[in-house]
Amino acid sequence: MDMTKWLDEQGNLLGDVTLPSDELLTTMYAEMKRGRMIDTKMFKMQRQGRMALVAPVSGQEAIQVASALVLNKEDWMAPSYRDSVATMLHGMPLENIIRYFKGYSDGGGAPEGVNVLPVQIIIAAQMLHAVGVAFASKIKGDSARTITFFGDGATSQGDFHEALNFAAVYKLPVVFVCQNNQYAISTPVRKQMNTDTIVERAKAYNMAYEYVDGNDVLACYDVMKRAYDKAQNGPVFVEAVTYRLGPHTTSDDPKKYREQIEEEQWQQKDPLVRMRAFLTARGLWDEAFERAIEERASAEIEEAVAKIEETPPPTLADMLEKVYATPPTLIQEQIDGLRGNA
Amino acid sequence: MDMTKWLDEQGNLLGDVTLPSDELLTTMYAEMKRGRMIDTKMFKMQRQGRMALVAPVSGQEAIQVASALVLNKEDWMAPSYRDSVATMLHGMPLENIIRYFKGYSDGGGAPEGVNVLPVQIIIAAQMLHAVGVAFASKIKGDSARTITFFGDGATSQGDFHEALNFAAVYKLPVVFVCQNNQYAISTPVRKQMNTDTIVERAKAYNMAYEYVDGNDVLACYDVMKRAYDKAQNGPVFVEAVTYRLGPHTTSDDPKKYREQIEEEQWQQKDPLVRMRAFLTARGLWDEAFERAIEERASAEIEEAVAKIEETPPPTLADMLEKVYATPPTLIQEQIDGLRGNA
Amino acid sequence: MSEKTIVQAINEALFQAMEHDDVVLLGEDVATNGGVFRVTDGLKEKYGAMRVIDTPLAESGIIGTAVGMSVNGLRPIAEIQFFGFIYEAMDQMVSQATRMRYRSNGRFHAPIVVRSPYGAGVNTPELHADSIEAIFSHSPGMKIVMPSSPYDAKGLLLAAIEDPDPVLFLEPMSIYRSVREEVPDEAYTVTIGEAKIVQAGSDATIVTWGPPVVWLQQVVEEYATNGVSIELIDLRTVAPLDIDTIVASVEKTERLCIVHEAVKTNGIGAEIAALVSERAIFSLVGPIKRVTGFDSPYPAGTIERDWMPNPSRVKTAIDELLTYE
Amino acid sequence: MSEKTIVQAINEALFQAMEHDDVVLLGEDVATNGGVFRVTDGLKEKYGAMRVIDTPLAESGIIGTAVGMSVNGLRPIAEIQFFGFIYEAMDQMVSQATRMRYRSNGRFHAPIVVRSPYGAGVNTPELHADSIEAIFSHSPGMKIVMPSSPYDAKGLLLAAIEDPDPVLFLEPMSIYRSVREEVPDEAYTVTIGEAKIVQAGSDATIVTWGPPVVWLQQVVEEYATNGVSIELIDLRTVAPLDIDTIVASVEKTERLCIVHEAVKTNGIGAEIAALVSERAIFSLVGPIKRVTGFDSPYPAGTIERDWMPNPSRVKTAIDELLTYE
Ligand SMILES: Cc1ncc(C[n+]2csc(CCOP(=O)(O)OP(=O)(O)O)c2C)c(N)n1
Ligand SMILES: Cc1ncc(C[n+]2csc(CCOP(=O)(O)OP(=O)(O)O)c2C)c(N)n1
Ligand SMILES: [Mg+2]
Ligand SMILES: [Mg+2]
Repeated sequence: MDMTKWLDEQGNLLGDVTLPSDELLTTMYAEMKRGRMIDTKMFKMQRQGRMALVAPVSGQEAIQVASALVLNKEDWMAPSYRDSVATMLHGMPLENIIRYFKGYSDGGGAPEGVNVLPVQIIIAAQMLHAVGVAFASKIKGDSARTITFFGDGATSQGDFHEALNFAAVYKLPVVFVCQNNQYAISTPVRKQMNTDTIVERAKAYNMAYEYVDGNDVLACYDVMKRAYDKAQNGPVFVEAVTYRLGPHTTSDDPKKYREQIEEEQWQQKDPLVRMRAFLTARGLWDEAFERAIEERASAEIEEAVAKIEETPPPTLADMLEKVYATPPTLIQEQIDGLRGNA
Repeated sequence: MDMTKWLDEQGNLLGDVTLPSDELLTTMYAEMKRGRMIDTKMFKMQRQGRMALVAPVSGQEAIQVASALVLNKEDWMAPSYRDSVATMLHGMPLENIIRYFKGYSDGGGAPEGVNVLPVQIIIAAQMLHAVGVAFASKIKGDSARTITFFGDGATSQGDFHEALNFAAVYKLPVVFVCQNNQYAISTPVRKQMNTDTIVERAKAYNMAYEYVDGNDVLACYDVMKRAYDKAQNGPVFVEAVTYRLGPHTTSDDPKKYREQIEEEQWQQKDPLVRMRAFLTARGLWDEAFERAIEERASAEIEEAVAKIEETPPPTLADMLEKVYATPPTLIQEQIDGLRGNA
Repeated sequence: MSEKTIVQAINEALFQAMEHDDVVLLGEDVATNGGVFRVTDGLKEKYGAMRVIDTPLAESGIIGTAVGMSVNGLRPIAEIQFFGFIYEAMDQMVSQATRMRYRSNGRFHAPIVVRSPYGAGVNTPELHADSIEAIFSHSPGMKIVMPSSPYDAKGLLLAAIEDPDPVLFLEPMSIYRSVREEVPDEAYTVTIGEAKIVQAGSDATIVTWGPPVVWLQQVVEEYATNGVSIELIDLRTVAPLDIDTIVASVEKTERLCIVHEAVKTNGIGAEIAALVSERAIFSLVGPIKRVTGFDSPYPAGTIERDWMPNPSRVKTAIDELLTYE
Repeated sequence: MSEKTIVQAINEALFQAMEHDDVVLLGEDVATNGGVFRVTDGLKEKYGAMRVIDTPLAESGIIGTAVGMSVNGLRPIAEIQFFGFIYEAMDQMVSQATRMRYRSNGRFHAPIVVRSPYGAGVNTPELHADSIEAIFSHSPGMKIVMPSSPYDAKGLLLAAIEDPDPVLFLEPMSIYRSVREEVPDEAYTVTIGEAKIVQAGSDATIVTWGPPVVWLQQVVEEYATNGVSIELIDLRTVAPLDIDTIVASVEKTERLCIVHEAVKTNGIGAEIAALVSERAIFSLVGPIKRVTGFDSPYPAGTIERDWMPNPSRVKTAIDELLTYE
């Protein structure tokens, strides 16, 4: 299987390609860096007891940034729990992400106009929602496309199969982005499936597909643009080969199942390092640029955290009010009890 | 996709092949004919109000007979509701089949030594049981193989995907036999999936596969023998292209969704007619042979029906005793109530 | 106004609902075939294959797709061919549809209707007749509607389609065609969540829903002939429960018998009994009776009539209740 | 004999069970990783990858495979990583494992054990903490075991593995490591289906299971200091219910409070209340109280403590019960 690659591990361009604008190139890097910083910060906050549980994105920024950059505002995103870099770039406020991982019950609510579904915990369930959202677009005749993210492990679930089949049968405008980060918690891809690549699966539905170096943001952008365009006429499957540099979540210890040497090899392929080398060679990166991104991201994080610390989490009564449009009698009694007006 | 075929629609041999023994050839025909007669009889009994609901096999006898003939006694079969020709040939008594479709709660119990799982109503659920049975064989180190039957519609279920993936990952001794009879109730294959053949699916798991004319019993036997042998080392997927000549069940009216011309075209491909022509040409069939099969089958059916009419169905109390190994207190109370010794 | 069966009433409701462009229908064999019970007959011909959709054979796919459609502005009506097959879609029902509203902090919701024929008595193979509504009543976020008459079926279905929350709409297949009554030809709604007092009475209360409503009317009449006045309540909606109507009745009659076609243990009868024993125990003069299915899977056709609640079991329970003062 | 946590007790039980060649273990991350809670740690190293099996990420696949294995003579122990993920395997649990015996007229049965950590209070993301045992109690054919102590956990797990019926074995993750007690080092069993009277009493009965057993002991002690004698029953098995122990207690104490971490509506508390109101209503001097979760999905971490039953809500209920004579 040929993998789409634009950069080698040193950040050198492979072959003859038409590059995006310098602005877009630096945006790609800046967004990856911003994602990395937010991720690192949330991880630290969790260790300090200020977050409930965090699923780190570090290492997977390239495909997420590229995916979000090809979308238009009206397009839809159906994420898993490890896609905050993508969802933020599509408009989900950082504040929501942090609130979600702090265990606040309101973190999942995208603002009006931001078409991001709430964080999905159940592996592959969001893929069917993406199918439904895309189906609605097709029925309504609007031109929005839907993108959904999932991991290598998700490919084993029944919902994965049903989603791909429905999308193929109805030729829906949906892009399935599989972030193959080599592991489902401790389970390596070779125990998850009997094939060398995941795109093999797409062929079984007669679906267009792309196979890309998920740590090469230029290749990811190229592939995602193509996938986005093709998706107008039917589903596209993208396998982005990447690696999660950190643990599965803040509760996980990868030493139980990964060799250190493997982790080091993948650190060499860090999408940020590679893109920075490329930009540097083209004169698009310097220390000042890096500082500027860092300062912006730090400020952004501090602002979000400050805002959150001012806004208490919803109470149980608040949450009970969100189960139905109008709480039925027995629930209203429970709400009244909590609000002290029973 | 090349389809394995031995006979043309007139029953002429295609190409140069080594034929099974005359005895086996006539057995194949005799078993198909027996299956057809039983099917027809059960259908009539349902129309007379003597059966609850029947799922006719007519048209699909070739692949079922071939599948059963390649098995050894210790091999396992995990059927759906439309596989009685195969299960009978593997040892399930005709009496059980009739009892099942009469709505008796004991029809599903194969005798000791007959490794046939009970009729499965939930589409594709039996495929996972087949995987588990085969996994147990592998763990125990015995050489039994497991065969499971399912339809074209079943390929859309999550369980189908999970079963194929598990079998491929663990290289289990299981043969997946898909009887592609063109419809899932009213839904034609082209609305069920976006591919021309179902074997495309097998490739997605890097699984061995066969694609066969399911109305050609010689080709089916050839393919099933090969599949059986290969299954020693890992799963094999077989797509048998066939057609159900009758309705989905006795409650269904195919006129709502099938053209008469299509039905007539498939009647031309009837596996019995074709095999009879082949045998006739080789001097292996005559009217006397046909009468003998018919008489044997009629006698067999009458005997089974008579026996059933002598043996009343299990009572509710009998059934309640079969839910747990030993009924818990609250169920025992219900049993006692029914037995009048409360 | 004209006489209609439940199947006809539902079919008519679907025709009327689909006049709204955002209503779509999906499921196995619902389009070309018009459904295995012909409940959706004619809809594809009128509204086209883009809005009346035959799906691949995958229940999780059906419900998950419906959830996604609803998030993007449609009002999908999904059919599960027989209720026993809902287990395949369990996560999409219970962890997805029900939770979209709170999970997205109110930004999205999933106003889907899941229609399914259910229930006992038509000699089907296993898993075609199970009454498993209680499983969903333990999963807040969904409403569960179970009409027992053509009038209610039409009005409640139209209400379900308008409802902003996911609604599980269960159609009693044993009386699909056997019950007929006058049903308005135009669209109307019946309020979800309100029980109906089918027969007012003062000596005992029977709470039930679905097909037993039909035969219990005869039981109640028999008692009336003998001077015993039984109140018969058809819940119509089993989640949320109309507990006020139940409690008011028990306060009046002092005797409660619950009748349902589901397995006894942890059926909705259990919750009703628990609520009454929490809220109105001092009104009761005797035990709370449940006349229900047995504690086994729904059985094969030859014994289903013994498994189901029936007039004689109900009378035994009522007669006992009447002995208490 | 030595002090063990619940995790240690279960791990030890698994080591001992696997001495039998027919016992195999399968699930997501159970082998190399030893389980996300390390409950299966060391087993793969000792018994090998053919008997301690990391599976692909597919719960229906796991349970369906286990059912098939059990039919072919093995005794599989399947892990569902967190109980909220069981919905994916709903059909295999409820329509397959539970029905293998009667469906095959006794020829086959499915002696699987499905282990899963469940329950409230450790600040997990959603669907990691739901207590949905009641869904399975409505589906006859399965036993449901929910130990609250290391001793019971080990003995009940070994009993579950020996049991000829499918057993759902739910492990209380909030007290996985916080409760310790002396546990025999050798193998032993605790009988499935028998409740345990943790504290005998005469003024009121509390029926509960799982983690509340731990903190309710303090509540009961407090009452004892004030001269009120509360009987505390740990069900340990919630299906089948040990109704005789409950009824005997209520006949003695005349007051019943049920405490559970599941959603209130149609929780197992409902069935207990219904059974008592059917069998022992004349013994009661007051309403049957249920102190439970609220009628919503299990909530996010910041509000889970308000959602769960707690000592203060239990005391309010008991205090009210004590006012009735
Ligand atoms: C249905 C379901 N089963 C199991 C889990 C527990 N779980 C959470 S993440 C995970 C691994 C997912 O792997 P993959 O799909 O590769 O995504 P990644 O975490 O690597 O991004 C598992 C098993 C779950 N959340 N949902
Ligand atoms: C999970 C589930 N969903 C739906 C059904 C209803 N149903 C019974 S048979 C059938 C069609 C099956 O088609 P296919 O797999 O092609 O097998 P065939 O009947 O053609 O042999 C359907 C939808 C069912 N039994 N189980
Ligand atoms: Mg992964
Ligand atoms: Mg078919």
